[in-house]
Amino acid sequence: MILSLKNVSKSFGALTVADDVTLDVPHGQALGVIGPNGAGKSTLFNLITGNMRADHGSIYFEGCDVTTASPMERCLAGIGRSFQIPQPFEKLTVFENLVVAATNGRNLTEAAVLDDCAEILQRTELLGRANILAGRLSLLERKRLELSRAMATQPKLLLLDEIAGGLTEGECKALIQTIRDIHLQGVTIIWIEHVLYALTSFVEQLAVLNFGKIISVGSPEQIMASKEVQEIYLGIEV
Amino acid sequence: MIWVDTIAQGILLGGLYALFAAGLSLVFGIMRLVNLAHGDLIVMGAYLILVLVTFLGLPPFLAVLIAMPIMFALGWSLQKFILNRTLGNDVLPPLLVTFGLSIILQNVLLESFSADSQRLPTDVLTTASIDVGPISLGVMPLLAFASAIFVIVGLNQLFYKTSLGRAFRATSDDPVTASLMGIKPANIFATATGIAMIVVIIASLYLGLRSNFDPNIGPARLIYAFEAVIIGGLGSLWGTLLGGVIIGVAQTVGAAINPEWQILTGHLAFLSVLLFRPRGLFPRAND
Amino acid sequence: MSYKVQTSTRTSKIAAIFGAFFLIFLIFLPIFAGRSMIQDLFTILTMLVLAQFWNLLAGYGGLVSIGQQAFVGIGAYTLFAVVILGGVDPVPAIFFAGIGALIIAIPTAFLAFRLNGAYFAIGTWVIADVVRLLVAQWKSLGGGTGTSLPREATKDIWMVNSIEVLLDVKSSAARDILAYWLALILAVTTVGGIYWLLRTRRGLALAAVRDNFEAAKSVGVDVMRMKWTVFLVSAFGTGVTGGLIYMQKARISPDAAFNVTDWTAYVIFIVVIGGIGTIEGPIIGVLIFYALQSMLADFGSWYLMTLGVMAIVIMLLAPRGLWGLLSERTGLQIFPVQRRLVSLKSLKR
Amino acid sequence: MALLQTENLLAFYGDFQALFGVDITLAEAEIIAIIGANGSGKTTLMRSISGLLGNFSNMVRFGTIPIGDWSADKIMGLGVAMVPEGRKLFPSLSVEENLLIGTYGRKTNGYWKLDTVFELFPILRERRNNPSTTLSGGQQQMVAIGRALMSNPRVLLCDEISLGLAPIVVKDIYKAVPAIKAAGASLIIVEQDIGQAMAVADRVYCMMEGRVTLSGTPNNLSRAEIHNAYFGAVA
Repeated sequence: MILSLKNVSKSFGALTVADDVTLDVPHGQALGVIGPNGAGKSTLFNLITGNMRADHGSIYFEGCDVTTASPMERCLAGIGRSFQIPQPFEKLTVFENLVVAATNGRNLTEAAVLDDCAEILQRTELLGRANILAGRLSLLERKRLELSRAMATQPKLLLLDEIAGGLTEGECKALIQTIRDIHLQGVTIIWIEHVLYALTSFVEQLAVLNFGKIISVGSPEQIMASKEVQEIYLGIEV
Repeated sequence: MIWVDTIAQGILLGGLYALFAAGLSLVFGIMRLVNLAHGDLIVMGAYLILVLVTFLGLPPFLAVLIAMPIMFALGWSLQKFILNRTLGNDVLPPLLVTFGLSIILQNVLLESFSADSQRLPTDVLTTASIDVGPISLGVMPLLAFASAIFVIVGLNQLFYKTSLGRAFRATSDDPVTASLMGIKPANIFATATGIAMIVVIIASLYLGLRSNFDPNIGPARLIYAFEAVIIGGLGSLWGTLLGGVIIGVAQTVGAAINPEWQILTGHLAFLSVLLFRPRGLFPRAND
Repeated sequence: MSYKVQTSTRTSKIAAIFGAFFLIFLIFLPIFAGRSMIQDLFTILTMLVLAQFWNLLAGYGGLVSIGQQAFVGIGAYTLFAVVILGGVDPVPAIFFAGIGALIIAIPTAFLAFRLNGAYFAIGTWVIADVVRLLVAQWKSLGGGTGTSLPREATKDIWMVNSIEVLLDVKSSAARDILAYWLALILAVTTVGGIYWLLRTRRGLALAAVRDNFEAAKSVGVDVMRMKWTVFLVSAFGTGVTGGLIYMQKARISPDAAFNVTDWTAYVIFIVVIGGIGTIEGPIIGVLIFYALQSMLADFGSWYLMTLGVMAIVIMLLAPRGLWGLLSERTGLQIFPVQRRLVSLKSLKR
Repeated sequence: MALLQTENLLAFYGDFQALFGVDITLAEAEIIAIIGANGSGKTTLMRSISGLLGNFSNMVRFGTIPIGDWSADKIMGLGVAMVPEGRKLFPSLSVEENLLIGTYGRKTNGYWKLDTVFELFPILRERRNNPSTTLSGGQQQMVAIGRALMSNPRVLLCDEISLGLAPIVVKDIYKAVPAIKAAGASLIIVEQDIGQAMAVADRVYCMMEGRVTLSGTPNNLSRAEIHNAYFGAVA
């Protein structure tokens, strides 16, 4: 088990955003997470990455307790993440964005990470834009940069937060292909997404989240067919 | 017995420092902006009162009433046309602009009033003192302390009981949503700085009556105000009064031991509070 | 297909050549330059070094301190203590000045890092004031009124009489020339050192933290270590400079050595007007500072007023300073830092 | 003459285009619903109408007045009130103060006052002096709606009222919509909960990737059409 959450909960005043969440993710799995807006999906990510500290419960990564570890320590342990709204280093070039992640995330010199960064850029089709300031990238390129930068830290677990949001169908299909390559290299992936067709064509397991609770977990076919998901997700009286 | 007297003087001095700090705390509470020229504005206020006193022949306590609208207008336009442009998440612009402002103010005052120290004319009232049991308390320091209480009660009433106060707090929480309520954040910030300048002119009055002043003493006043605000906890006015009293007492006790140690002991009191309660004694809940 | 990283540009190569020639010219300058020129150049070089270290702290590290005068003062007083009490020759004592500043920097950082933004700035100012007041109590170094370097210490400073012989000048002129050369060495090592730091992975991480604090943490950048390194390095450098400045002056007092205007206000204006967050900025800034000083020297406070107004106007209209404006329009880079990925294949063609 | 309309409305975040020429109209005493997946431009549309996002002046019109480039506080003064996505109550204000601040830019003596808002949402009367942060999600949503009503707006913009709320709570809140309409406001409701939106709206617009892909009255739009317009490609 690469990641396991045990009875994790978090609340702000009267608003509970994570309610007794227990989740186990085996090595190499591709898990999708869906749920309506405000269901607590991003909160779940922030609890795993350490940007938010759980009120109770504990989080284990590769068997060791990271509940109170800082975002930096969790990154060094092997948890990579992309932000829902891309957060590039705007005044650095695309290549430099990756070098920062690789040299700090893997604690290596610049020379040692040079080829790896170039190779990642090639895989995410950003090689031609390597020397452009990240601030001048389009939305799709910014999302590709989020992905590449997370990959540059060579994570064992990659968290994707609505990375397909706002993309056209064609752009989405190309991005899914890149994520599939990453997954084939043995990287465990947890992907929050609204664009359902992007998820269902890729993930092996799907978890449904609402009001900060995991409502159900299962194969994409089971979940999409279940009455419950139809009702709360699409709101259409089924 | 002299210890009781020293501590009493220290408490009253704390009232003056709270007056220095109240304007700083108000503006920081609303805009997260610290004006490094705050001390120099206090000194400028003292010179403004001096000008009104000498040229219009008014007593200081009347001159300050005339100076208030002038200072409000000055503060309002300073915020609207200069400081509003520096607001944003980069901490550099407001710091560097107000630092430049502090240097400009000091030198404008130097050019216009020369470097020799001045003092507002005191009369029998301002130099009198009352005997309370074994100790005698100056009327002026007592008035300063009372004014500090009055200003803090007044600001709290404004803040928590009026529609303008609601607008201040709403804009401080979330300027974007505040504009959906019909609030113009730029004008709210300008009004806040204007009100802070009115508190500043009250502080200038007591500064000018209590001791000599010259164009270069602004920065020291800023530091005392800053220490009072930090000890008290950001944005809490009553905390600022307590912070001022702690600095005032530390300074007077230090001076009683060795005159050279007055400022030093004030700083050491500040640093020790900083060491144990980094967010001050009354940190605001959502700060 | 393997790759190479390129950083230097055509302009930076040309600039490097010019820089080398100019440096050689500066080294031999004392042979023909007058004593007042040497003293002015000494001021320019020392202010440049202070500006570079403040820029490293605020421009690159995002730590706006108004307390660097503490390290100038502590550096100077450590030098005087080591020379007067320890009998060490003033020149090697300059290194101890840096050590003294470093020792004070540790508790200062420990306290000041509890505050952030504007409160960090004023916190450093308070701590500098505390250090000044403590030093003023140090009776053996002249307490509040200050003291001077003793005759026998300044008589045979290392290398001074060989300069006297070499350039046949009086010993006081020889001391100025020695101070000038030391300042030149200090300036070159500082600019070179900061430029080297910016080209290491630490420098890149520093730029990343300044650009997006949250994102930097999420890719493993150790932000606290960055802050500490930058703070201690600038404290050491500022201390060494303080030692050198007061070795040349040979006279010291707490109010002078810990003066906010001379060692912090001027330095901030130099960096802001020149261009914060660049190495070229402070260089341009110190030249403007010197030009203004010579033009307005006898107008006293008008000089400071002009600096204040210029700083505000530039901060509001061109936050990246004069160099920022210039390099934006022309793309000129004397100290390029940007790493460009170049594939070896395209290089061979 | 429409009460409020957008004409070929474009919107950009830096160099990223969010809206590609959107035309919607709102008539007097009408409720329109705007549905669409996350990132389809619904909230950008609301931010453009409310003035949080600046546009060219004639891209948004209130009656005959072009307000595309007006600031949010001026538009609010005209009588266009917004219930922002995520409620956005002011933490340092109590429930009652949050309601009162709603009248800051537009003083009226219309139907909606403190008492009438408390009648609409009785739970708020007893919680009036509590800080708004101590309320549940549903109660906070009621305060956000009440706050917008306090200025007696002619147009009420509701952005994702169902966000993070249980279905029964959403139904409870939507029960208030007829009373709001009866008091003279026209509504634009942006909603993810399609069923709820269709139940109250006179007309529906469906958006995808910054364009209106479908519009009509709820009963003549089939579920399949909405499903396609909502998701684009079939799963």
